Amino acid sequence: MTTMNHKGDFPIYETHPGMVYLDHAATSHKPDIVTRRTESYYKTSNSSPHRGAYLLSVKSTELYDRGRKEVLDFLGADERYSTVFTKNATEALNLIAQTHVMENVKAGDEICVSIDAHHSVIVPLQLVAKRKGAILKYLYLDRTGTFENDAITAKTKILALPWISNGLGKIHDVKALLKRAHDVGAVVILDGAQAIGHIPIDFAELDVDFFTFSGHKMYAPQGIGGLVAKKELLEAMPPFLTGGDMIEYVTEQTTTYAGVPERFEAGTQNVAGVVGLMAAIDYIKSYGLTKIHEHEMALTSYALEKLKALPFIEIYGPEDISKRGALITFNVEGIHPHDVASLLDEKWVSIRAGHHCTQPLMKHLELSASCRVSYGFYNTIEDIDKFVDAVKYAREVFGYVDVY
Amino acid sequence: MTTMNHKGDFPIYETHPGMVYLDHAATSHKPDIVTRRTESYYKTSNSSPHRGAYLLSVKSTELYDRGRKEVLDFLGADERYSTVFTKNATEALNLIAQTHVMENVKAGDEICVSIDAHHSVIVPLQLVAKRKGAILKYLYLDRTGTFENDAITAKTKILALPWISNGLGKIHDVKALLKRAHDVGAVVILDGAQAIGHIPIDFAELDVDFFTFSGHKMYAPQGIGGLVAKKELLEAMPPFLTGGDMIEYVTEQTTTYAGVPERFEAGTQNVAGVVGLMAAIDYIKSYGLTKIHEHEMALTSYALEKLKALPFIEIYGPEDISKRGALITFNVEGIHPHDVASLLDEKWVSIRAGHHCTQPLMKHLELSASCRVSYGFYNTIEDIDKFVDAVKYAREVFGYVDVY
Amino acid sequence: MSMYTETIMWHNQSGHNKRPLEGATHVERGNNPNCGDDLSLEVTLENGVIKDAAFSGSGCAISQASISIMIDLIKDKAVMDAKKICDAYLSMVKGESVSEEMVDALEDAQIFEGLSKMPARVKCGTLGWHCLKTVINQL
Amino acid sequence: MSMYTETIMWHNQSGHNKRPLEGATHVERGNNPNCGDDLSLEVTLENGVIKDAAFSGSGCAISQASISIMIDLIKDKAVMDAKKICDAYLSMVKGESVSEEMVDALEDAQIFEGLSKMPARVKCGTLGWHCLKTVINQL
Ligand SMILES: Cc1ncc(COP(=O)(O)O)c(C=O)c1O
Ligand SMILES: Cc1ncc(COP(=O)(O)O)c(C=O)c1O
Repeated sequence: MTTMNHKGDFPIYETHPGMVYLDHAATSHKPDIVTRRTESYYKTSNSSPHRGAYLLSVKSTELYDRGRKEVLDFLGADERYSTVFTKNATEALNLIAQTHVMENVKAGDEICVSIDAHHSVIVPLQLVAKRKGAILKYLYLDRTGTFENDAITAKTKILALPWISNGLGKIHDVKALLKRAHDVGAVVILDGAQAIGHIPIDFAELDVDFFTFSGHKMYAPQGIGGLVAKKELLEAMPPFLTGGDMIEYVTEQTTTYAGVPERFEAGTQNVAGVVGLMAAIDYIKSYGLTKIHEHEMALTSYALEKLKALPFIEIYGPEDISKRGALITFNVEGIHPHDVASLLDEKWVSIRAGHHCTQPLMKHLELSASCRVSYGFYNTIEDIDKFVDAVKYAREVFGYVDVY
Repeated sequence: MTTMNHKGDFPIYETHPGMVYLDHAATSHKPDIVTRRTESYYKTSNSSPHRGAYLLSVKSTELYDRGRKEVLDFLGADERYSTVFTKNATEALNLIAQTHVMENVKAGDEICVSIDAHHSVIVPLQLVAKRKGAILKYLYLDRTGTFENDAITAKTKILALPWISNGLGKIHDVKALLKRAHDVGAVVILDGAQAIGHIPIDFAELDVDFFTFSGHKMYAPQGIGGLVAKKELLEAMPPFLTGGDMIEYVTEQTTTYAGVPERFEAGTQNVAGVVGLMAAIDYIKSYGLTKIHEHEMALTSYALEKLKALPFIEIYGPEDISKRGALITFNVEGIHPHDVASLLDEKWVSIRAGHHCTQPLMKHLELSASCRVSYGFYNTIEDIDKFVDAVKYAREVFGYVDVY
Repeated sequence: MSMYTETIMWHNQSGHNKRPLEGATHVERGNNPNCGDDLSLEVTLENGVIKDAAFSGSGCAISQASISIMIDLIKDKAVMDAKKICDAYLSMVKGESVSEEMVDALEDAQIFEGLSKMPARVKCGTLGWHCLKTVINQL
Repeated sequence: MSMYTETIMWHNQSGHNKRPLEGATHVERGNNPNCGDDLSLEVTLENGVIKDAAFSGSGCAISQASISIMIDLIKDKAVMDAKKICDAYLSMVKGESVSEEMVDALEDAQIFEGLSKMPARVKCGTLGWHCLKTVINQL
């Protein structure tokens, strides 16, 4: 059992020492180093990157470009890859759908999506499929996160899936799925939002096409995210948002565009966000992803043990704990998930209830909603204990007399 | 002459006391209150808005929604208007082009753009015009910022222009142009990026349709901006980016969307950015826009006087100083603007050189580039003096012997 | 303070208003995409008076208790009075000020005042009331 | 340290390499959208040797001095040697390490080393060199 406690790194626990925050999958808290470095950027180097000949602009440009490099290094991506910054994972996923998918998918082609994909994966692809007359197919999963069908065919042009499902906690066998898709000539959109900052990631072992992420879920500030993609894919893509900074020549009627990756970054970019993201990467590296993952696995295993001891809890996701990310979804018999969340909130335990932006998954699993606990490096065994106690309290309020 | 000095509000001047920063039109520095409140948000209220039933999420939701309201109040916009947050002005302008313009402009319709519009206005509209077969026309200006033609016709469906031109410094007669456009039934896209935070704005006196802005140019953090628009226009618009948080129901093949303004905000939003924006608004209000505008006018008038005394300077933009925003574009005889900027940088004077993201304007004015000084509330008369001295230094380096 | 008072738990569990309504003159269904609440309000109107009302469907405790308390309140009331109560309730949970008289008229429904501080739950606590409003507005 | 050394100002003003080149065998035009620099490099090649070179067009002092210094350097050199110099220069301004021997070969062009710290000006100082590279790569 893990006894690590890193709350001291996170100023929010000074403000709310009693808080049990278990909604890390929605967003993470920020270690001191992240807010301090961001503030320091504004105090020492603030300016508009790329455009100015003067010192501050040079500094901002350097920081911004270093950010691209550090993201690549963090993922083990070599010089075949490039980083494009966006405001969040959702923008990155829209970018891919509107450019690569829009350009490469024709009527009758198939886009294959894992049913546990986030709305931010599904909805942009729905729109492209509709516009192009392509067929949107799903890979179905059961409540344990096991695939039920194989929808990948010779017609599949795109496979999209979360590395770790935020509705089931399943860590997908990304290596096998990439290979399966590449074998039929499909390009893979890998939604890394729940994987980055949780498990060691090494592109060198894989053959990733597109990888998307949000900074705010990995200890970085809000408002920064991105995609890491093969340069050869990016180079073939038309621009997404257009305007300042991503152009080469603009005349009254026509425009030529900058190269990769600038072509995909319109307007003044969020350098402070990139600085915060680099600080978050440094924070993660200072402990190491192996250690972070071990800690989170220990929490998963402890929480599962505790929850399984309660007969009124139904747990979703894989049995095999090595296939689980840092989250558990479940339901409490007799209490609607939203009531569970509100009652836990009375005990200062913050969890998420609802569809977790995965309505098609919920529909497929015949669940109208579920509860989700999700955790990061700052969470402790005591947090899990308090959470379980709060669940028991919810049952009491609802008039149940439980014997454990 | 103004003797105000507010550098003390801006921590970056502690770090760089000798710096003369005159690139405010590209981006502004941040007063202490902005970075402090942002940091405090992360320390007290950080979480994902809109989704959670627990306290922090409630706080974040309240702050985010209060941000919408405060932006409206700041602009004097009543309940007919709504705020949509984006990452910068460029995203807001893309949003309008891809939704309202895309839906409302047919082949043969005319889109009329002021030639001094920013690339972020022009390029998205070019793409829509091309896709729809609409005609993109320009309102031309001379080097003093005077309109040369009247391209608005009965076929004009869209008029797009900057409130204050970032290439000429001209404050356009927005009231008259709105009326002119509305008389022919056109909808107006008003790019407020250089107006907000500089001049008093009161929607009550106007009949604004769409207004876009970037926070980072008005003392707020990077990564937040938005649009303020008539609700009736927003309600008729399809979504822009899609995914989490902007949906109502998602099924495997179809999606219905949330109402206004949520429909236009996909993915986890930047609450910290909104908090910083509110702090910036408070900062601006604490002095008042009338006072800020007066101070900036005093700087303009002083700088113009000094520059006009130098025979080797060519100044662009209106003669009438009441028609000038907080920036001056000019050229130094015999020295390319980029060399001017680099030489000024040697003297710690930061200015911008180039096309200022207004290539069509530059082409029309037959300028290959220009220098630009632009200022905010922190700039002083001494800054202008140092800037003028640095220009003289540049002439010396280039071997000119000037007699003043 | 907990939202989950005895009154709410009682309404949630009693189910006296959760039943089929024979001869209902109006039926209105309401959904809450966020949590999957899906309730139908059935109403029997006679000469401008709400003779009877009931609900069916599924939802969280807040949504079920809220619609049940509403039904107790509006039964045997004139439509115009039900409308006033409904408007007062919706104002209250938005955090707007409501006259003392109307607060009194809300009786048990007053306990939902705390919803104004729970943005994630407001939709639960207003689902039934929005159904009622739709029914009344259609008249 | 100022980029605007005497050497650079001299090249910028002398104009000895800014002239039409009669009988040029290769012409390559380069643009810098950011500042409007627009230069053309003209080269006369004979038996693998750069017999003569010159430029025309307009641009900032950095771009003009840089192409002018380049022309002085490559004149009468074998194409293979010019290529080595060109590669060394482009590496230097990117901040990459360059062998001592090649640094020496860069002669006056060494003063542009500082460009590696001026991202906004790198394109100015490499415009002429990219034209040269294109010419050589086409051979
Ligand atoms: C007039 C004008 N419009 C739009 C923009 C675009 O703003 P941003 O780059 O923050 O998107 C700018 C600044 O670059 C501007 O000066
Ligand atoms: C698996 C997954 N993908 C994508 C997203 C979207 O991220 P964001 O809301 O930051 O754009 C999320 C989180 O909401 C997620 O959990």
